[in-house]
Amino acid sequence: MTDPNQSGWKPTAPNASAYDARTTTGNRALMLEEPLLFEIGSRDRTGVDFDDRATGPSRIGDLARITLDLPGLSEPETVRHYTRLSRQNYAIDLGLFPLGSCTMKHNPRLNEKMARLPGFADIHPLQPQETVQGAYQLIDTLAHWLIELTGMHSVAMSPKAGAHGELCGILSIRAALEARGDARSVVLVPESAHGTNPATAAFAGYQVENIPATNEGRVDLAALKARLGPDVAAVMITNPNTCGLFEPEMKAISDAVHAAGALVYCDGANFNAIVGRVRPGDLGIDAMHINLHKTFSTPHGGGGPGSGPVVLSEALSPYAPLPYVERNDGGYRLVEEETAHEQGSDSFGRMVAFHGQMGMFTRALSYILSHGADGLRQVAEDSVLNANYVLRSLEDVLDAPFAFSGPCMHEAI
Amino acid sequence: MTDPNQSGWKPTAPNASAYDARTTTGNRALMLEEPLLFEIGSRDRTGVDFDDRATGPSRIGDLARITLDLPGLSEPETVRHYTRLSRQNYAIDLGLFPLGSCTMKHNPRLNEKMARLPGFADIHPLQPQETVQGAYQLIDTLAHWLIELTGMHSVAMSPKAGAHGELCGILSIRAALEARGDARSVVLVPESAHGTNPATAAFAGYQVENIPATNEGRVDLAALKARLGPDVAAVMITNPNTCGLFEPEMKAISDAVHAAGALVYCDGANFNAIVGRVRPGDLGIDAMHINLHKTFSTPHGGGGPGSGPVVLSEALSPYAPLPYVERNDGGYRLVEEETAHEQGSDSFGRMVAFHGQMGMFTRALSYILSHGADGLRQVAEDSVLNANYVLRSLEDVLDAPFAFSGPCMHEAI
Amino acid sequence: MRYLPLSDADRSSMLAIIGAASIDDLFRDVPEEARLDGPVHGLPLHASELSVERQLGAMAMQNMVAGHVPFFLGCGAYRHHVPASVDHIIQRGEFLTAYTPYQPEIAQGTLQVLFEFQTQVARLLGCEVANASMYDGSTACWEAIGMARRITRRGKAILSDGLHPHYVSVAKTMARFTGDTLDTASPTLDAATDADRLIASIDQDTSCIVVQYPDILGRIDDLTPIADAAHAAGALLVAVVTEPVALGLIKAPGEMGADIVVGEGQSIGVGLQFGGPYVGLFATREKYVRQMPGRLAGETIDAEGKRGFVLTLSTREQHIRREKATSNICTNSGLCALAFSVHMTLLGEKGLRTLAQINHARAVEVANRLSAIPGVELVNDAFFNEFTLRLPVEARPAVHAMVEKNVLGGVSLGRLYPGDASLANGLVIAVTETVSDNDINVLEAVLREVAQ
Amino acid sequence: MRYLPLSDADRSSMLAIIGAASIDDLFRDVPEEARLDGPVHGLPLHASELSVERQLGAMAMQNMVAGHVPFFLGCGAYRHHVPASVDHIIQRGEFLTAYTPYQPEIAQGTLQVLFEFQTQVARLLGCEVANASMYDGSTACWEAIGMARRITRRGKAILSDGLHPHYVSVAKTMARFTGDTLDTASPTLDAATDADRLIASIDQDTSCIVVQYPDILGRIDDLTPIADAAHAAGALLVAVVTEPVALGLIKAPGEMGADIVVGEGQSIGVGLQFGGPYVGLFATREKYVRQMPGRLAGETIDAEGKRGFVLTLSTREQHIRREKATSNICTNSGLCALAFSVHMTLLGEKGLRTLAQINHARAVEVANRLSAIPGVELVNDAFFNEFTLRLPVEARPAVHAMVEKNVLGGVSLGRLYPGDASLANGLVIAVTETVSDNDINVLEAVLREVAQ
Ligand SMILES: Cc1ncc(COP(=O)(O)O)c(C=O)c1O
Ligand SMILES: Cc1ncc(COP(=O)(O)O)c(C=O)c1O
Repeated sequence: MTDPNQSGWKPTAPNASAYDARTTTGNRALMLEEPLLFEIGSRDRTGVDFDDRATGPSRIGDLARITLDLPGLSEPETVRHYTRLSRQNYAIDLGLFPLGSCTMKHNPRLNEKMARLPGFADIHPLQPQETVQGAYQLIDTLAHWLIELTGMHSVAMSPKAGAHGELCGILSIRAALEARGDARSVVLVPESAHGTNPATAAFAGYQVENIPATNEGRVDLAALKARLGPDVAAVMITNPNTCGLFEPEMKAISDAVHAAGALVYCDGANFNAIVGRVRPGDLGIDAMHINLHKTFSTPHGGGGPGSGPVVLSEALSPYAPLPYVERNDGGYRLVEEETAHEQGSDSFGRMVAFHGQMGMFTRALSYILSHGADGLRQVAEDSVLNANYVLRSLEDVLDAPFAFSGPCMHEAI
Repeated sequence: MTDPNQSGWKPTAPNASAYDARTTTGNRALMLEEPLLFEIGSRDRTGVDFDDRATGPSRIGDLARITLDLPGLSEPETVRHYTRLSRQNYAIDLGLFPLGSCTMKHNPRLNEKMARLPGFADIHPLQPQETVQGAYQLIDTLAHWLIELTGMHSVAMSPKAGAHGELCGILSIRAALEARGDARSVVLVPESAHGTNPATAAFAGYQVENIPATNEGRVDLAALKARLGPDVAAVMITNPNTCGLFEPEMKAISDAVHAAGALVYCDGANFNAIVGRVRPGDLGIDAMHINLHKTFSTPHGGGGPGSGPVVLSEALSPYAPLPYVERNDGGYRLVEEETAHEQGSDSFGRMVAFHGQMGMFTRALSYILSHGADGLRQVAEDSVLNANYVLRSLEDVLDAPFAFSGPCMHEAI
Repeated sequence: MRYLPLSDADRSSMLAIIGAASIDDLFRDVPEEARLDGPVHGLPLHASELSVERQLGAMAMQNMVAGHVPFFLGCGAYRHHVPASVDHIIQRGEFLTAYTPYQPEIAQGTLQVLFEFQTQVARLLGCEVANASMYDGSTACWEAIGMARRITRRGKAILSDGLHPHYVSVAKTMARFTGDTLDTASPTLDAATDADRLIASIDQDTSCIVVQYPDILGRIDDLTPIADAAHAAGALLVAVVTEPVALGLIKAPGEMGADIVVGEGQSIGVGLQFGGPYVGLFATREKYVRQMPGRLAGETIDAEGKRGFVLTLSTREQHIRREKATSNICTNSGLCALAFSVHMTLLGEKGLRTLAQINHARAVEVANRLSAIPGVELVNDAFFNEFTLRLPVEARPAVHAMVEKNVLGGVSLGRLYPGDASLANGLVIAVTETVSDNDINVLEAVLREVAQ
Repeated sequence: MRYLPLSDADRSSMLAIIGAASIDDLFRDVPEEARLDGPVHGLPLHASELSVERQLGAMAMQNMVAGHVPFFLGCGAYRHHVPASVDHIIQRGEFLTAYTPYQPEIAQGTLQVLFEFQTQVARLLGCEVANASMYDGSTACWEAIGMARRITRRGKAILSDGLHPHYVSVAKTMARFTGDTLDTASPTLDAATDADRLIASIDQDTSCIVVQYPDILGRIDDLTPIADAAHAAGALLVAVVTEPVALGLIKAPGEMGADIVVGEGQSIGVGLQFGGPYVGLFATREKYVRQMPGRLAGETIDAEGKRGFVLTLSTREQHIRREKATSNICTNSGLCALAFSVHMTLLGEKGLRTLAQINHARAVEVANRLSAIPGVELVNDAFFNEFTLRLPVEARPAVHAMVEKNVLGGVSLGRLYPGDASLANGLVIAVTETVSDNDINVLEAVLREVAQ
């Protein structure tokens, strides 16, 4: 894919090779070790100046702080400390990340630029609604495209990451079941699921049981059907799954789950492989979180911040968390505890202060608009193509247990 | 100077050392080699999208370009290529630069932020003057402080780097001599001077002759006096000099040069060591360039862009290059060829299109205001202190030829 | 499609190598009816950077930018000046685009940063150990309540009426599903906190007392009596700090006996960002570390005997313990923790103290000037950089009236506690170092008008 | 003093080690009368970032930002959209804060970038070799004239009347001191360039013909006849390109026989910046490389046999040859060259061609619409993205009148050639991809008004 330019290339410095200072160009001198901040900083050093300002009488009573002991560095030392530390990381900007269940993708700098527009970066979450109409519009616009891309009925924007989105989905499910007076106690989770799935279900007060998998790395539909019953609240499925395979019987799974009075949660961490090509809403799914930091190119940042909006089916939509943005004739407004009821919401409540990860919404929308309908579809296609290409290329060399199970979607084992 | 924090430091993870996965933390995997763009790019790949737009009939006659052959990369590939390349550089942000005659100093990010304000970065040099009053104000303000800091009469802002500033100074000198009908043919330059000094003098049509140095690494005043005569147009002196020493007899040198009808050019590349403590104007200097990329913290950028404003004595001021900014009651205006004469300018002409390195002016002013009068003085003091400290520390180890000549100013040999 | 390296030629040759006739072939596991055959409905085709900038720029223009007007909002998010070098560092690709540091060999940068961050947080909050961050203050607060339950094996938490109402809401949501009992109340416009009520409510079922410091009205009070009372009853004290800059001036909760101290770190390094991403701070006593949620970076020795850093005590976490984990949190707020840490390094103790002093001095000045307006009363006795006024009129319409005059003049308690008439005249005003003299003059003039 | 790492304690202990009683001691070589004993007159004390931002922000606010209004200025500086990743890359500390690459072991990044830049420039301009950059187009133009003198050992340069008047001024300034003779003229508002005059002027003293392409009025013309005539007389053709984007659509000067091609690279990657820093492009034939000014990066092999890059042919340069150097240039435009190279890499041939096509199509559309305004005539026959109109009124006041309506509607020839009545009605309009449909509508409406 990166063939040398066929037209040939020629150095512009004709006599360059005649140069005879034969030094070593290897960058050995550039391998840096860095001491701890606490070894180089000191309490009386600082990298921030303030304009002198007389201090008046204090109003803190007898609460004055005595010890603090935070080391400081001057600005140049600080920049150096962190620049040197950064060089001990590997990252997407340095090369490929052929990684496990996380989609690690290019983080466009346009996104960073957009998120830093003062109109997004420098507004307060409690500003009067008339002063943040553009922010609501951004959230509503992103929400609209997430709904369109997934074919679902609504989306809860406030969850702060994937696991938080799972919690949102499972709490919606429990609220819906409670609303119909149906107390169920078990959530089924495949053994291969990401650790957040069982942890979430347990947090929401459910017992967690395994869903058996077939030899091909897929959900064993027959075994699942056998297990379903009045005690099962929900089934959590990862699709495309953690083995990189699409569950071909997804619709049948959903139908079976629904027939048993339970609901379907889909872990959408791998949505990247099907975005624009497949709509989870067409597969009978009731709730699915979308990791904006995976599928929609917001940066992973060495472990966050993420953002995990959850798309919901019509059945779950009334229970979505507060607050949410609603468009009306005059503009946009935020639905909070105060007005939720008038709006027909049976929300299970608030998951977080304020509105969720605005900074990530901006980046994700920037990415969606950049790619457009054609680009997003191409993303899925290229990701599946790359994964299958790597799989086939490695087949002879390595043992690929699921290689004959079907095309892989975004990753391969 | 970087003693460990005396108050002691304690890891927050108490059982950390019990962790037993003993991998190597060295960042060997982070040493990257990078192929040439021409080896990885191709003509049909691009990292820029355009919105589709129908093209109409062309107005280029028969000049259509056939071959072009420029390799392109997608955006992620581009970011990676340059990120990986960058890691093969050493830089101020990674550590000290104990370098020769160039002052390499911290480049504050505040400067970068200021230079990117749309009001500075996104204005055109030929915009009508009423639409760029703030830009002229910035230039005028920086000019004001450069004049104050040097104690000179005026400053020419347009030179693009130090060497260009030298040219500006020498051309001012030649213009002044010509104006008094005094054709002189020689410029004296010390052997230790930076290569740009003789090159500049030669470019301006002068013969270059050496000024002899004493054993202590300073100008030999007696020898200089002996050489001065009606053929000498100017003397170019670096002060503090390239050996890191201040010329204690600078005033005597200037007086001797002036007495012989010649003018004094000072290479101000090392001004950092005396800024805020010594004013070159008090030493009889007629022209001196200031490397904003050395003394005033604008980034070196791997070799530019620089900026080389030249401060001028009263004798040389009328010959300063065009254009320049002038403050008047109603605001600021640009003096160009059109109005130069009314303004009493005998300018030797224009050195460059437009107004010089605006982007560097913004950064330099940001730096000057940040440091303020107290900070700039401290810069000089700390730089001299550091240099002498290093000199004394190395004395026992190395041979320091000029160690007994006097305190060094900013660097040591 | 600037983000995609493959050309059509690449795609064809790859298909050939895979042995697939078309891309559709690779999607054959997807049932026909779930395959989209056209582009997503209504979404335009790919767009240039310029076009995206125009579309998003138009939205951004609809918002009133805090930095463009006199601005006095707080209540859990504070506008502080963040040095330019912070934003530079967090944009370095090696930090921005790094993965979670599961592979320590290629993540020493992130790991050392987290290690340093933890120590900074622990010292700031006055605790022994801190984790590598939570989503934000509100979720950290809930996690602290859950942790207190695990430690005490008791299910009742008593929440101070000074706790941010959003934090209370989050806790209520979660408690509904976990079965915890929460004892909550609305604040009163009074200089005294509800410390007495809290202490009186402690019983043998109480897992913890949760207090905010400074609280939602900006009040500050010694936490020692509450801590002593809680400890005497076998309960814990959880303290919530939404304005960490305060701890440059006033005692840390950990110093006053709090067992778990959580906070919203946004004030330092992160910026307003309309509410997120922020960074949750979480610190506690060393003896409770195994009940702590979230990631923890620790020091170790590598194969060559060199110091290195790893994620440690992972048996608390979901990726090892699955349903038995202390929390389901995975991705946290890494990059915001970096921003916090860089800003805190720049400040150091000296800078943080000065910053806190300036905030306080400005706030005292503003409180004095505004409470001199006829009919306007200062509720607080003690405060840091935020205080509550009782207006002679309802505060919510007053805030909107100030917007008409291009002033963002505080948060009305009517917004936070809708329907509570006793709070309707309350206006919470935060004053930071970013407030200029002119801003204060304008606010005073405008408030004088709307308070009539 | 956030930029200074030393504390007062550090300073005292260092003084002690040096054996100096005070800092003043270290300045003892400075004569008393030249020592400032107080702070610099009038300069305030050190200031916070916030304060600096306010002061500079207030100045920035006084300017009319190109991106905020319909904008049509060109004449040597063009407003193109620069991808966000360009600015990100040039801000990486390893590029931004690197020194001149004199030590190749620690500067391979910069050196490889320059090497790639040179090849990109050479290909773009249609030449064999390019250098590592000059200050800008105007100084590169003068250096080309000097180089032609050195190559031909002749002292007369014939400058086209289509050469940017600032470039002519710079050349005149320099020629005054070097003794070169310049044959110059002012343009006429005519579709035809002065090719015939240039060819007719060539004589045995002519070192070079200097033409701009596209020229100051936006005209483009085949350079081959001029090149042929120059070569026949032993002279060189120097071509100046101020809008390199044009070369994505129209033939390169090097392809038409130009011997030295210089240019202003600002259009690609650099931005407007009120005139600087910009980046001078300089390319020529391989046989003339030893007369070329400036730095040159070349490929070599290191001690381990690995490919590496170094500054080469330094014997042309001042730091080796001193007064015999080809130029006194030292610091050039490294970081702008990087920006140019990154943007050019992102574009590639495909992107550059599309960009050029869009520029041209937009410009043709605007030319058609404006020349339909009664009394307004299009001067150009052929053009790329810039053309000249003859207005029925003087253009200079018309431009100011447009400013009143918040439109930056072009550069008047009255500004560039003050006092030349035959040019007073000329208005030069540049149209790039950044111009929106609405911008065009507004310009048309406003020009219709002011052209009455
Ligand atoms: C399959 C899967 N599910 C859930 C998650 C949890 O998402 P987050 O880390 O954003 O909470 C992840 C990512 O770590 C994942 O890969
Ligand atoms: C002493 C001295 N003079 C002059 C210069 C030339 O300055 P510039 O490189 O900005 O042209 C330099 C720097 O290279 C220098 O160190």
